[in-house]
Amino acid sequence: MKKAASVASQIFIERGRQVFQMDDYMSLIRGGHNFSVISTATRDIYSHYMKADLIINSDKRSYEMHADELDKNGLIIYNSDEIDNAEGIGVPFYSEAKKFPAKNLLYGVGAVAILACSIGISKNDLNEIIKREYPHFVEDNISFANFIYDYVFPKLNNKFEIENGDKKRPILTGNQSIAFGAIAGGLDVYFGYPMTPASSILHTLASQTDKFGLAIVHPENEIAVINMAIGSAFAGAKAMVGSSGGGFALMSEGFSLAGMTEAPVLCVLSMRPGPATGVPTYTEQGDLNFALNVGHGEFLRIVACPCSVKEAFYLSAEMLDLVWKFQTPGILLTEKHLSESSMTVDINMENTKWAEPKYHKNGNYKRYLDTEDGISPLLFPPSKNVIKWNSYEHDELGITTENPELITKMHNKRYKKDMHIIDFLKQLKTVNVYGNGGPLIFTYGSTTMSVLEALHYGDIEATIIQPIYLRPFPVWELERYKDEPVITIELSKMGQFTSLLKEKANIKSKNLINKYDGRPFDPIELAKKIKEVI
Amino acid sequence: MKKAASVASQIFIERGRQVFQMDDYMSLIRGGHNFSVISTATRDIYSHYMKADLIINSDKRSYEMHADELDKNGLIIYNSDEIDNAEGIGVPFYSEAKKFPAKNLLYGVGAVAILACSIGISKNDLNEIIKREYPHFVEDNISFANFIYDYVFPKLNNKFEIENGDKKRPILTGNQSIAFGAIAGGLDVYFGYPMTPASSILHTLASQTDKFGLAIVHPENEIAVINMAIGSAFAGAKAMVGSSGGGFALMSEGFSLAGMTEAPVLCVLSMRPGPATGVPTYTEQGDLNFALNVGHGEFLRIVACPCSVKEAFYLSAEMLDLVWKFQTPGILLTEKHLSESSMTVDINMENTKWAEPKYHKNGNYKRYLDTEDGISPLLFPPSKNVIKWNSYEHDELGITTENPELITKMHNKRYKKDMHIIDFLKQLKTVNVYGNGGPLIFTYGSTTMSVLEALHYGDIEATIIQPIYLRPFPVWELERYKDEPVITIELSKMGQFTSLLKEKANIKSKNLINKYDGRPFDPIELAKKIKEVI
Amino acid sequence: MNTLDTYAENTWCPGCGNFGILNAFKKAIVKLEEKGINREYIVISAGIGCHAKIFDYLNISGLYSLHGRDIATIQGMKIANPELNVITFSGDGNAMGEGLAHTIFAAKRNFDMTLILHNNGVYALTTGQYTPLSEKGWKGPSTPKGSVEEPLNALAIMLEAGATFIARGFPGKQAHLTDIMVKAIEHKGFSFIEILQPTVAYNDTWQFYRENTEILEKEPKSFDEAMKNVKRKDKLPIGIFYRIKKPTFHEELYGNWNPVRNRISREKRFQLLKQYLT
Amino acid sequence: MNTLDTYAENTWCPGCGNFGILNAFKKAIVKLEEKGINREYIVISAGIGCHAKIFDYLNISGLYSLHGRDIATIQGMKIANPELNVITFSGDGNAMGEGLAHTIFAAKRNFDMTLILHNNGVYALTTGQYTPLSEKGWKGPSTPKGSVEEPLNALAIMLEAGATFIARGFPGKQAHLTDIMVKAIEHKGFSFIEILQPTVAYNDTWQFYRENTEILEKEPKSFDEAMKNVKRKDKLPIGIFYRIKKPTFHEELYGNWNPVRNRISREKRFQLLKQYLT
Ligand SMILES: Cc1ncc(C[n+]2csc(CCOP(=O)(O)OP(=O)(O)O)c2C)c(N)n1
Ligand SMILES: Cc1ncc(C[n+]2csc(CCOP(=O)(O)OP(=O)(O)O)c2C)c(N)n1
Ligand code: SF4
Ligand code: SF4
Ligand SMILES: [Mg+2]
Ligand SMILES: [Mg+2]
Repeated sequence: MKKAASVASQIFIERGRQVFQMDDYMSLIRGGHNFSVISTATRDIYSHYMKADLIINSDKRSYEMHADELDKNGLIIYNSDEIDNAEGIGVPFYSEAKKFPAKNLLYGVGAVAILACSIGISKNDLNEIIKREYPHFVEDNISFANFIYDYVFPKLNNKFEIENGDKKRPILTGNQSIAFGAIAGGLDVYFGYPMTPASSILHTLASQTDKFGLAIVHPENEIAVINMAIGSAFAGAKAMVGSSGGGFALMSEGFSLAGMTEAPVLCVLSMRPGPATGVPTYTEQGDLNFALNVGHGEFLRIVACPCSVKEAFYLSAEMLDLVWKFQTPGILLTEKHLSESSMTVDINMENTKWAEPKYHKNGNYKRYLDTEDGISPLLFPPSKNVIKWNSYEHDELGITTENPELITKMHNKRYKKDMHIIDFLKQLKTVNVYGNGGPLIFTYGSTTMSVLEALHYGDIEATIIQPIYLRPFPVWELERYKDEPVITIELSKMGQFTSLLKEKANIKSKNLINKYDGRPFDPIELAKKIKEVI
Repeated sequence: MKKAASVASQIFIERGRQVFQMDDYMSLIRGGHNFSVISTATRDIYSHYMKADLIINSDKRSYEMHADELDKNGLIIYNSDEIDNAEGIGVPFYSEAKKFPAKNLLYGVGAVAILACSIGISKNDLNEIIKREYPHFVEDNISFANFIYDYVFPKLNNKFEIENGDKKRPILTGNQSIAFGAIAGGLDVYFGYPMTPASSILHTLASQTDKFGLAIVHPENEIAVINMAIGSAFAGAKAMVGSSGGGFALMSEGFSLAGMTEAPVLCVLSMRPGPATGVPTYTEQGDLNFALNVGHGEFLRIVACPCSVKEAFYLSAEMLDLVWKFQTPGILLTEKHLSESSMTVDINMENTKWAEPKYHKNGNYKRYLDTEDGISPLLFPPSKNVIKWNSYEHDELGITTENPELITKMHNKRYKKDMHIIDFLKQLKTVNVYGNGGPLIFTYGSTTMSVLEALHYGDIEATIIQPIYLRPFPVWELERYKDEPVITIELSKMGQFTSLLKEKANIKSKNLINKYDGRPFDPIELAKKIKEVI
Repeated sequence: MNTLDTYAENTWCPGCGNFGILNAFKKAIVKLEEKGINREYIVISAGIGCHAKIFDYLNISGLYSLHGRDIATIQGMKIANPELNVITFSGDGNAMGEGLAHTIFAAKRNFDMTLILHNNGVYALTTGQYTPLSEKGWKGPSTPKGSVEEPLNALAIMLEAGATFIARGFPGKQAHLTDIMVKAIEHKGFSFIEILQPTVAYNDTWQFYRENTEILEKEPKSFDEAMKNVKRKDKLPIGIFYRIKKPTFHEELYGNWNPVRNRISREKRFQLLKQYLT
Repeated sequence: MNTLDTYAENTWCPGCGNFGILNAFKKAIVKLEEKGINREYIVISAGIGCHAKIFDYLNISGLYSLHGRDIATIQGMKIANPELNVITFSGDGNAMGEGLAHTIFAAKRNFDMTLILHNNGVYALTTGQYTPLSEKGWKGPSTPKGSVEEPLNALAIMLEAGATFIARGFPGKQAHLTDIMVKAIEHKGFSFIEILQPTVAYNDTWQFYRENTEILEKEPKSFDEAMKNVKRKDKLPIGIFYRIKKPTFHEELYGNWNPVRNRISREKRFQLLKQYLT
């Protein structure tokens, strides 16, 4: 069904429209209950809508689960070989499909045909689409599609007349956007061990190795992942890793090593419901506190969380730059909802950052030179100079120490960078603000998109404030909201983001709208909830 | 030297006095610079003092490093074979020792002889002590000791006349206290992988297996440690694990598993300076935030931190009880300074908690029964009932689920316990308050002892407030301090405890006294710093 | 007798080799009960992956563990209560990748447990990446140009590490597989069964295994003979390759003791602690 | 030529076998330089333990890693820049305990690196606990009644895992050890040297090794012969047991590419990304 959904999205895209596609699937390989929701508009669209104009099911279970999600002017298509006489339009998917050898593969093609018919795409155009998108069994696919098209034509023809949009845009998943953003920002090597919902960063990058000269490695476990990445950084490579909570937890010790050695390593942490294995293919924002505090001992880190597929692109590059500028580990925090949803995007690559550290120029080299801003210039092997990075407390040359004065000095050296990171961030966009007027809504990550769409849907006037950076927390931007009553919205039982606002910025939530069932907010539902509290 | 120090402590103990012994050693096996400081009093004594009455060095380096730590009425003993004509009393340790075969082992015996002489212990009594404490080469030890005794007698005889104390007390290190406390509280199995400064919990327990019927296992790594402990809890055993920051970081994923499966597992985290390998044999309080937030996903945890060797005993048992009562993982947080310092203690075992969970009585069993307080009764195999613990989100029986209502319900079930934990803690001592009057000083862990001793030494009137529990944070006890100006004292560069107070209890520090050079506070130094700010 | 099934919906692909493993295991349980090993005394664990879903489908007590950690979990259970028979279901990614160290050490210490390895040659549940046992050249999403590593031979590594019971089975040979399972569970010590598990979604090896497996005629008599057999490539022998008696970990650790059954009372502990506390 | 020493104070016990390893290694570096492998191109790592202190004593670039992780660290370096010669110093607790999985996988993927194993049979720096290579019965503080596990045979496991260069040395035989080091570092692929390292503090095996080691007369010619030799117990053979040519990981991964040297420019990246972004 995912394939059919992406073809459907493509159809809208070709008409210049914007698309948001959310894929809901269970943790299994075949069968089970999977579905995709595509929403489209001629404006920026930030969320799928569970209330649908057109629902296509190929089995009974789907019908039963989704029948009540139909909009009042909508149409539901069901498999008349599995259900008789239901509300909606029955189509004999199975009995028609079984005439062909690849019968299981045909449902998707049928769904595409139904969509095409419903938005007034001609049979000719449909056949072109099928040829391009389903190169195997083209003939069979076309005859099946045409049968379905003709079958539903009487009731469906151009039922949902849609306008064309302004231009054709690329569509990306959040993970593709992170991968491409990192490439644009200077990525050299990526280490990853598969874990939903981060795996597709690994997969996307693995498919691009030759083109971009990347080294992409899937090693024995996540501990190898982070430690290899640190080794690569030592040798001068811009390294990134990615995982979800469980795999990231295994990197905790290595993350601390990056803190001590001042290794620039960027970690993508894509959240799914936890704790432990949790609910692998669904979404939640439950790892925030862990990300902010992971690793033993005291060291700096930069944590940022993008709100959209587009922001994910720029932010990956920006974070890569930051971790290299300040030589400290960073976390790009995101969620399944962003990682695996697809959106049309407008990206201007020229606005992307390019990772550029402070290099050692000449003369004797001290890896941990205690400079004014705490940033020691970098040098990479091979070099006549000796370059020593050290996991023990060390002196400026990187030799182990137990000396109390040196311990203090090096703590101070590393910590000094904090001020400079903050100064630097003050020049960047660290908080997004949408709208001006109405109640204040604080949210973060991909939940921001749900809120944006809810405000649009519900025609609600409100100001959304979304911190992009979570550590250092941009208190300088948030100061002004200190005494205002605010609403917070997040996907967390405990309200971790709400606590963060209070603890770091003294912003007190009077209403927390939260959800923790693994599903993102639906804009209609969310609009209702927001209206209840304002 | 550690042996000599413990014999010296024993000498004071036999005279009914109280003792605090701090061992300072480098991360190496032989040689290097190691020393022990013993302080004694006829009252409760909470810290060693770096300013000493009697300093005994056996080499030049020690002399140079410690000569300025002598109290104005004190005496320093040096090795006249290595230094001529220094201040203090020269003793020809080396030239005398080399007459004996075990020459390297004799310096300690010599130090004991010097101490004995200086506090007026007779040569006879000294010889008895040596026979008991140094059973190898007794003859040689005695003749060496007598030589030294006679040598220093003219200048030293009973120079430090000391009173006898009230009674003979046992002396324990913090780690022994944790080990014995856990045994008293019901421990069955312990898993540990060596890591300073937690290793001696493993060693202490390993030496007690037969006596107490314990299973003590040192497996392949810390990941095995935590996961084996969870397996043991499943089978009904009271399990504990221990490590320092790096090893504990490796347990992050397993810690989250304990959260999801609601496995009662107690983890001892003994801090040393970090990040990464840091400074293995020294002390710091830099893992607080990590302990409070370790593990991905949202789940409850209990974190407590003892202030003294004695409190460590009761708290280990209490924490074992709590994790079993509430079926959630717990952390007993401590530091090298507590783990490896020795103190005389008065322990009344009858006051120790005994871990006792809620058991399933009869009828059908549901591992994750959603009860009113969120606590599902426990049952262990073998059993006719099927008992399923699950790392995935699950239903009440423990079968995996992806259903949104069930995900919400189980999040709620687990979280419900929070209220009950808090209610229960409200009946326990969660905050220690010492003194009443004067400025308010907030501190925690073994730093509390440094503060207590500093107040005593400096004759400072102040009230010390020490939260024993750090999660849930006992805000109910701290409410009253909200608008008071307070001083905070901790061994952390970033002031993690100070932030915690502000973030959770709205208590604002006007003065943070911190230190992060790997060494504990010295009471004299600390008294001075406190005086500066009050 | 309770059924061995649960109400959990089975979400394996139709035709998956895991069904055959589940069935053989259920038959093995019945056989074991006939031999006096009651199912109450059997506890299971599982990693994370397609293989691990067997945990939900079996009405037997246990702990559904983390990816790679089931091998540690199960040892913890037995250490706490040695009267339990502990069995874990592990994937090839699970036991030979993420959990490799635990697997090797379990063998090394001759831990009294059974590890059932569902070797399907892929990380199936995460969509088909190469595993430590995949042949070089495997094209999965993390290695689109083909994996560049030679596979490990799981059985050879286990032999070298000290496993005392080594076998290989195939779900296409149900009775044979059931019999191996029964013997592995009966074995006192570390028993390891590699199951050649077809995964129809990624690597449908049913036909290949049907044609290329061969039941061992005789159980090899020595380590070297066993080693030779587990490395055969012309045919894939199935059966028991190696079986020796050696003291097990928990026996060596605490003899006949049982930490939870024989727990020493609070009073007795206090009495014994006096020595240190007064 | 700069000296190979640093100003770090040496804190090994007098008489420790590590001195001999350090000396042999310094000599090996000099020999390698004679052969054209410049020390600038050599980077080292080390675990945590007594063995690892060698990191501070060698004036060579590198990263002092975590306990057990040096084997991963060093691979990361080489992947980033394959023109580096990467060598790690690992303890037996380090490479065969905490880091075992990394060690096995490095061998499996024939990673072009050298692992120098300081096998002293104990966790020395943490005060003498048994390691995966300690003989059964070792009385350390975690096993006061004696460890209950059989040791692994490091070399046998490495052979089985796919290492392409296997050797054993003894610091008492300096020239021999130096020569092995040189050859191991020259070897393209995964080279593993087990060094029988006396630790005078816990297990003074100087005498024992002097009497029981025996220089291999001839390099074994096959895997089986190598395996037989690494398992000998009557005498402990030292020398090179096994050496074969096989493609290395980084070559298989990206051929002659060098990720940091050949980094593709920003402009070129933009141009190539257009395909996805417009
Ligand atoms: C720490 C961690 N890393 C990664 C994952 C993601 N993950 C889940 S199943 C799996 C692969 C399982 O492969 P295998 O053990 O062979 O099982 P199969 O699905 O083939 O039966 C992975 C990598 C995880 N759950 N936890
Ligand atoms: C994750 C982690 N666990 C435990 C330790 C503690 N530790 C330091 S050195 C060491 C043992 C080292 O043994 P080995 O590798 O044999 O080195 P040796 O001291 O014998 O040379 C251990 C367990 C650590 N530093 N990190
Ligand atoms: S993906 Fe493979 S292993 Fe998983 S259920 Fe399907 S056939 Fe079985
Ligand atoms: S303890 Fe052993 S390994 Fe460590 S320095 Fe001393 S002799 Fe060497
Ligand atoms: Mg598999
Ligand atoms: Mg060792």
